Amino acid sequence: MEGLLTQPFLTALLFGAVTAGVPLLLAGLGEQISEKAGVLNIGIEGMMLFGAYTGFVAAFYTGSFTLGFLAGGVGGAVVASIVMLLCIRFGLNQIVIGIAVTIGFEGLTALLHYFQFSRTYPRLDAAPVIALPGLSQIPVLGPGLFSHNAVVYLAVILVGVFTWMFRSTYVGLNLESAGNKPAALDAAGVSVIKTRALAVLSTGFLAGLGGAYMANVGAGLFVPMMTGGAGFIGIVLAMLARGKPLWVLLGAALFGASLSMTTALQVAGVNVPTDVVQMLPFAMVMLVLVIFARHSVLPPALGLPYVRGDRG
Amino acid sequence: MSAEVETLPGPLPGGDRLKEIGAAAARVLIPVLLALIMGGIILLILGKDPLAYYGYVAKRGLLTWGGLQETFTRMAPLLLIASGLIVAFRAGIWNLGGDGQFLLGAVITSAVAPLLVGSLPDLIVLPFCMLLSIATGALWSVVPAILKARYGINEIITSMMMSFLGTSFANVLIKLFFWDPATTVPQTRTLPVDDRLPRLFGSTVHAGVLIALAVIILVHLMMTRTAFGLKLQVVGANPAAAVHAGLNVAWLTVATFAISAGLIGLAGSVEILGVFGTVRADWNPAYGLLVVPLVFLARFNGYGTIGFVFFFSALMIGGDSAARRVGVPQHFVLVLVALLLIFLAVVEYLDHLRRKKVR
Amino acid sequence: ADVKKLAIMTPEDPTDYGWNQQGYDAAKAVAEKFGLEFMPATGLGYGDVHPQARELADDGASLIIAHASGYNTAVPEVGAEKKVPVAIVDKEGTGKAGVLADYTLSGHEGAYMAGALAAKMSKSKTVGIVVSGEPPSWNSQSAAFANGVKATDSGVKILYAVIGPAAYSDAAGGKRVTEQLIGAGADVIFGQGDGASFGMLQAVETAKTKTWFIDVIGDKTKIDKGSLLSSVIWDMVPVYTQMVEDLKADKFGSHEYAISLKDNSVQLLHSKHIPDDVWASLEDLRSKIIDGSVKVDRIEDAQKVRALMSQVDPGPAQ
Amino acid sequence: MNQSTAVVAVRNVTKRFPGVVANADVSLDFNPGEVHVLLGENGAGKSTLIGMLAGMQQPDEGEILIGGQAVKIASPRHSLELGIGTVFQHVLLVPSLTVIENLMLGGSWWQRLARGAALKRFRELSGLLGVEIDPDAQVGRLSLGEQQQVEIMRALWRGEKVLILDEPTSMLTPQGVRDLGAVMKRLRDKGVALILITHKLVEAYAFGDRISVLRLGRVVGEIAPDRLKAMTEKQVTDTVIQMMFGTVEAHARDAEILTGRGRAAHRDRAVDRSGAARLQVRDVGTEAERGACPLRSVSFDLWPGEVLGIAGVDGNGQKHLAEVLAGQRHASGGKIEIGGIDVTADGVPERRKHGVRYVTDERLGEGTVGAFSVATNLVLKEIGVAPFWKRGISDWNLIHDHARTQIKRNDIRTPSEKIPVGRLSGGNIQKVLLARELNAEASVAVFNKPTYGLDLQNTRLAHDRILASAESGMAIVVISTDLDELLELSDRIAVMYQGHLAGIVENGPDVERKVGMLMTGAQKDAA
Ligand SMILES: Nc1ncnc2c1ncn2[C@@H]1O[C@H](COP(=O)(O)OP(=O)(O)OP(=O)(O)O)[C@@H](O)[C@H]1O
Ligand SMILES: Nc1ncnc2c1ncn2[C@@H]1O[C@H](COP(=O)(O)OP(=O)(O)OP(=O)(O)O)[C@@H](O)[C@H]1O
Ligand SMILES: [Mg+2]
Ligand SMILES: [Mg+2]
Repeated sequence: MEGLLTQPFLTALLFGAVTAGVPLLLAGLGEQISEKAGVLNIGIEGMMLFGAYTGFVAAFYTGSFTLGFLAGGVGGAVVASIVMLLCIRFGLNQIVIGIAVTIGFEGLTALLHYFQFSRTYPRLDAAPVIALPGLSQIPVLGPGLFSHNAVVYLAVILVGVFTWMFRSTYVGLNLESAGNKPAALDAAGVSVIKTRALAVLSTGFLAGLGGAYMANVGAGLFVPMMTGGAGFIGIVLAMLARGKPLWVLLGAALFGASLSMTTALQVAGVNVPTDVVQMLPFAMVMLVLVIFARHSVLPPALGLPYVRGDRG
Repeated sequence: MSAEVETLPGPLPGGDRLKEIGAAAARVLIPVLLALIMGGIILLILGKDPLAYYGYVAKRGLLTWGGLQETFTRMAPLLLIASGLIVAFRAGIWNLGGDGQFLLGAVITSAVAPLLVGSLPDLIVLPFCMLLSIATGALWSVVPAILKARYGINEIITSMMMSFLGTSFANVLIKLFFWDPATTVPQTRTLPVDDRLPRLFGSTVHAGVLIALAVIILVHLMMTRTAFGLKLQVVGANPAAAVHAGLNVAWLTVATFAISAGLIGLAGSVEILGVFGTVRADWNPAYGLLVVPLVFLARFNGYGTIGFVFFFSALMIGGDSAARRVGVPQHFVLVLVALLLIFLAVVEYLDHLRRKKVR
Repeated sequence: ADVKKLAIMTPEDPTDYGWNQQGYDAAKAVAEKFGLEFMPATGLGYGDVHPQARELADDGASLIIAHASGYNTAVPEVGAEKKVPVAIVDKEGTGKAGVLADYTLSGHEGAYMAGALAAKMSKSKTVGIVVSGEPPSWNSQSAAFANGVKATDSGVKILYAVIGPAAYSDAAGGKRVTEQLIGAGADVIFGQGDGASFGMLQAVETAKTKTWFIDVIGDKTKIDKGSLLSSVIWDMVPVYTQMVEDLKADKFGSHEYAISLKDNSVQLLHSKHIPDDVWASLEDLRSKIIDGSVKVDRIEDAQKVRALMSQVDPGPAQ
Repeated sequence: MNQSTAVVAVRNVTKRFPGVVANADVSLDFNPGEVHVLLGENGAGKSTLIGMLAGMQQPDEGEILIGGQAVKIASPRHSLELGIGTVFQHVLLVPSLTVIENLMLGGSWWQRLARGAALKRFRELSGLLGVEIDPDAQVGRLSLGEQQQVEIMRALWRGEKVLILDEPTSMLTPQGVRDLGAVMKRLRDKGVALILITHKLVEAYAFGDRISVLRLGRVVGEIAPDRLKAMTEKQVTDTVIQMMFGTVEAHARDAEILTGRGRAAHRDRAVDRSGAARLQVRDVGTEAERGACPLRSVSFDLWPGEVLGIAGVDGNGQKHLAEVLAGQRHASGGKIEIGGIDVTADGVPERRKHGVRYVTDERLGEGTVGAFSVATNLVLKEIGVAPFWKRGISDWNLIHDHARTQIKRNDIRTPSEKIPVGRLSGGNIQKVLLARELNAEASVAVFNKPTYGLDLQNTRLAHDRILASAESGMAIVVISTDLDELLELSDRIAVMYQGHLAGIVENGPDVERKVGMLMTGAQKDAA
């Protein structure tokens, strides 16, 4: 079967892994910000889905991918603003609202799709690609890894930016404090509510962008429930990453790669049920957790609303 | 992360029973009204008649005997999952792996029950299968439980991972081991209707509903009136205090996980023994996603949960029917459910503020 | 028996240019033809449909068409309970006079023709099959397609990929896997996959080299942008018509229903992209299949389908 | 009152919480160049008052004047902008950040982290306060005393006009207290208005220019600077006690505690060490998590009726000692015997059966479950045990009866036994702990900082309970950073240094010098 492992195919595999991994990366990075700030953002699936919808609608009607991605981010942020208002501002239960948001936007986008697109199924053209000079010339790796839509590079750059931001900026300190000891942040004169609100909005934007990427680049169209649990994988990635953006990247790469692996194995004629292949990344992560059983540190204030001066 | 809901042991201060009941009723009715209004607006935008829709929902979900039976039937798995979640959440353990536990429980029952019914009486087969599924669910929680108890690895991650794994594994089991040779579609053998859980008083409601009610009440009593329950709550509310008080936190964690996952496994079993009789590959009703918020809204109180589960079952049954009759896609029910959850949360929060003031 | 109301239950909304829409449209047409009240229950999902089936029965359905393999246990139970005739799919050999009939449909004959078409149209001598799951009816088409390809040109490579075990609405997955197969050299894609198939179509449309898409069950011509080569179209009108007639004649449940090339309930979509000479040879193949001189195997088991694909000789490396 | 000089003033401020009026019609002035000491029993409303100045709470009635203008202090940020720096009663630092990061917290997000400048300021303040802390150490790994020092640094960080210190000395060593005093004086001389809350009159007298006393939320008395200067310490003590308790005849020991002259009350009764020791500790060690100080080969004997004080700078293994004695922490080596029975392998429940009791210093962290009722917390260590549980079934009526009895007996101030314990004031939470630990048959009791944060009366109550327990034949270990307290209570005093018992000395003349030497790490023979 080696005959199949041609350059174009390997390239397509790499390319596919990146395309599949980027939404997870964006969702994971977004969720990480919320979690750092002490917000368990379970509604991220809903944010992705709505971002996918708004992103697609904008790209389809304006013909501009840039506007599409922007609209996707904004769509995600709109959903996030519900979470922000109810959970951060009013301190409602984050799990209830998060799940409600996910269920609600699953339903809403499906409804919208039904009335808008279900008879025409509009599809976008191929998304514009930026080939990185030099790097994209490398055989296989070049076109597989370095010839992608700008969002991909943005996502990877964000990993670096966030790493720097978490470690050496006030934003990083504020986020860390909001999740670890919000009262201390408040006492230092920084609004916990604002910090968390911004974190949640950023999460929404990133998740929405991930959704829009999925719709506009990943699929080229919108169909109901198309995120298929990517948001929940994002939550897991963020938690596993223990606050390190680089680990989100690695996790997203693992999941993206294993999806590509599925195709590779099949095309190579390896006869295993797809269910088994699908279990691989999860099994691998579990195995790693069991072997390197390290204390996982979630921010102590995760999921708890902050009320100034509250003694319970 | 810890429970933000009040899990205060001991009776709530402040007394008047009637007033409390009134407040409780308002806590449900006001959000329902608000959600219906919002949903109605959406329906109007879609060009449908909200009154007709809601009329059908009420008629099918609550007001006709046929629909009411369906509502009761739907409650069984939801109540059992809720029981499992209450145990875990009150103990501060975020078992979010319910779907995997549920499916594996269902698959084991559907694999074993049809094989045994021929040779053993139903009175033995059915309880045996339930026990088997409880054990299966519990077994699937062992890894997260030990990782949490021994190494402090956050159980949200591990239980979600195990859930993803469990859903796939359930399919693998069906496709590789339990595939009914008589079907081309991958599904287990079917337990004949006559061998399923007995139906109550000639209705279509099966006895599993009674089991579920009994279980959730028992769980509630266990959590509120026994030493074991209080120990779990101490662990949940302040693990350091639990260590200080000499509680065996590791053991309690494993026990909690096992009970929780076991009950969710039982939910899978009862759903098969009562309703489906078989499990198809790739079937995943994802009940966990709905039950989790309900349990929170009820503040982990078993009785409150029964109320919410009843209400949401009625909404699901009635909503599906109404959507068909009015001609909106079924997805509208999801929107309605979400609106309800949000408004319930808002009103419950306002009530929480009120109570706090009173105290 | 008296037939007044015709009910159909579908898991998705009937707007998919595929399984759900074909079933819905056919049932509606048949209801109109016989002057029956049409009772559609669509978008029911894959969960517990006992409640909906009972409701349809209570509302007086004369026949419930349970149009999803996932409904073939639950709905017959309700049918027995409520004494309403039920038609199911994917459970052959379970018919019961007056009560239950199976209409497992397979377009394998059509898929075999599609395979022939693909082999003739492929310039790269590589064709791909992408599916978003492995239900028996798709399996039989995947296998027949592969056999059709091989029989036509044994030098053509066949690539087979499943997006995921139940990735029916995974449009992004559909596109990704399709692109990967195109990357591996395929220039004709035979795609089966509900919502995911639109992702496949998009991948084909945006491929750098000219690539064709062959669809199944429905007719996407209306939304074609120039890449829809053909489709294995399933027409359920004859089947449902027969059901109603059988019911009236009290023969329902005495036999099973099928679709075939013979009565045009299975046909290959004649798109404008198919050259005339190719179409002529396909017409020829069609009559051979009908008269039995070309035999098309019906292989439904996923393992066997995959085994069949891996036996395909990939030919020399590029 | 002279409105013109006050930088900050409160006027007729009232603040209510469910069931309590925390501040009732309070009016006070805080002048520049003055250390204004607030005194008052636990729950008197001191922290509430300063919480409003710090922007953490809003008054229900009344107003706050800044420079004579009525201002609504809407947030902590606003308070900081007004030039008010606050050290809160409970440590408000982010444990996962380093010292320097905590100190930098509060900058605008668009600014770059100015680490260099921060380090410079850090060194300045370290010098000023006489503190030696690694700026890159994670705060969660510091001892409580060190954390308190970081808090003080943070309050001084911006060079405020008003500095509020809510019980800043509770975790400091005597030297640390003296250093802080010097800093306060210096700031006062520079014109800063200081507000100091303390339960120790020594501190009030030594550092304060003006004293105000709160009781049940009201200002019940004030000693103005001129008057204060003219008074002797004895007179101040008497006056304050009269204000606090509304009686002239104060308890003799109140004065001793207030003035920190407790040693006078040291029991002269000799302990009978002829019989068998109640508690035998032999070469006990522990393993520590990173950053904590483990125990290394600790040995001592304790006889019935004896009180052993453990002195030492916080973070030298005292906590491990307490926990290993209570059975809460596993001993990695050595042997512990109670009444001749080896209990080394026993956990908390078994030790409790042997009569071991432990009052932790983390009353909210681990001592209680804040969200649970007072009643539940009173039986927290007896869950499942008769009579409150019969065959595992809870008897809530009995539990609540029991709670009401305990609340009465221990003078726990709470509206009801059903109130979440977390809502009580610190002193009252401490009373819940004491009530729980000392209610049943006990033979060995370990107290870790038993009076930390307690007011005078509560401190006396706690001391009385400890001494009474000793009187009744219990063997008692008291861990405290407050040497005066140890001098009052102990028969012998041991000093912990880096996980060792540096030495044990008899309480008596010259004991302070010996303990002081041991605390600096001098060898055993120094005693
Ligand atoms: N977690 C708990 N800790 C301590 N006591 C509890 C706890 N939960 C309940 N109780 C006690 O049990 C009694 C009943 O509690 P439960 O929550 O079952 O009340 P309920 O729902 O009002 O019951 P019912 O409606 O049957 O009267 C309470 O009055 C209280 O005394
Ligand atoms: N956020 C709050 N919620 C409810 N009650 C509160 C709250 N803050 C303070 N209280 C109550 O207000 C009263 C005054 O408390 P405060 O903390 O001001 O006392 P304090 O004088 O500082 O006592 P201590 O010396 O023990 O620190 C107490 O009865 C306390 O229980
Ligand atoms: Mg205070
Ligand atoms: Mg205090």
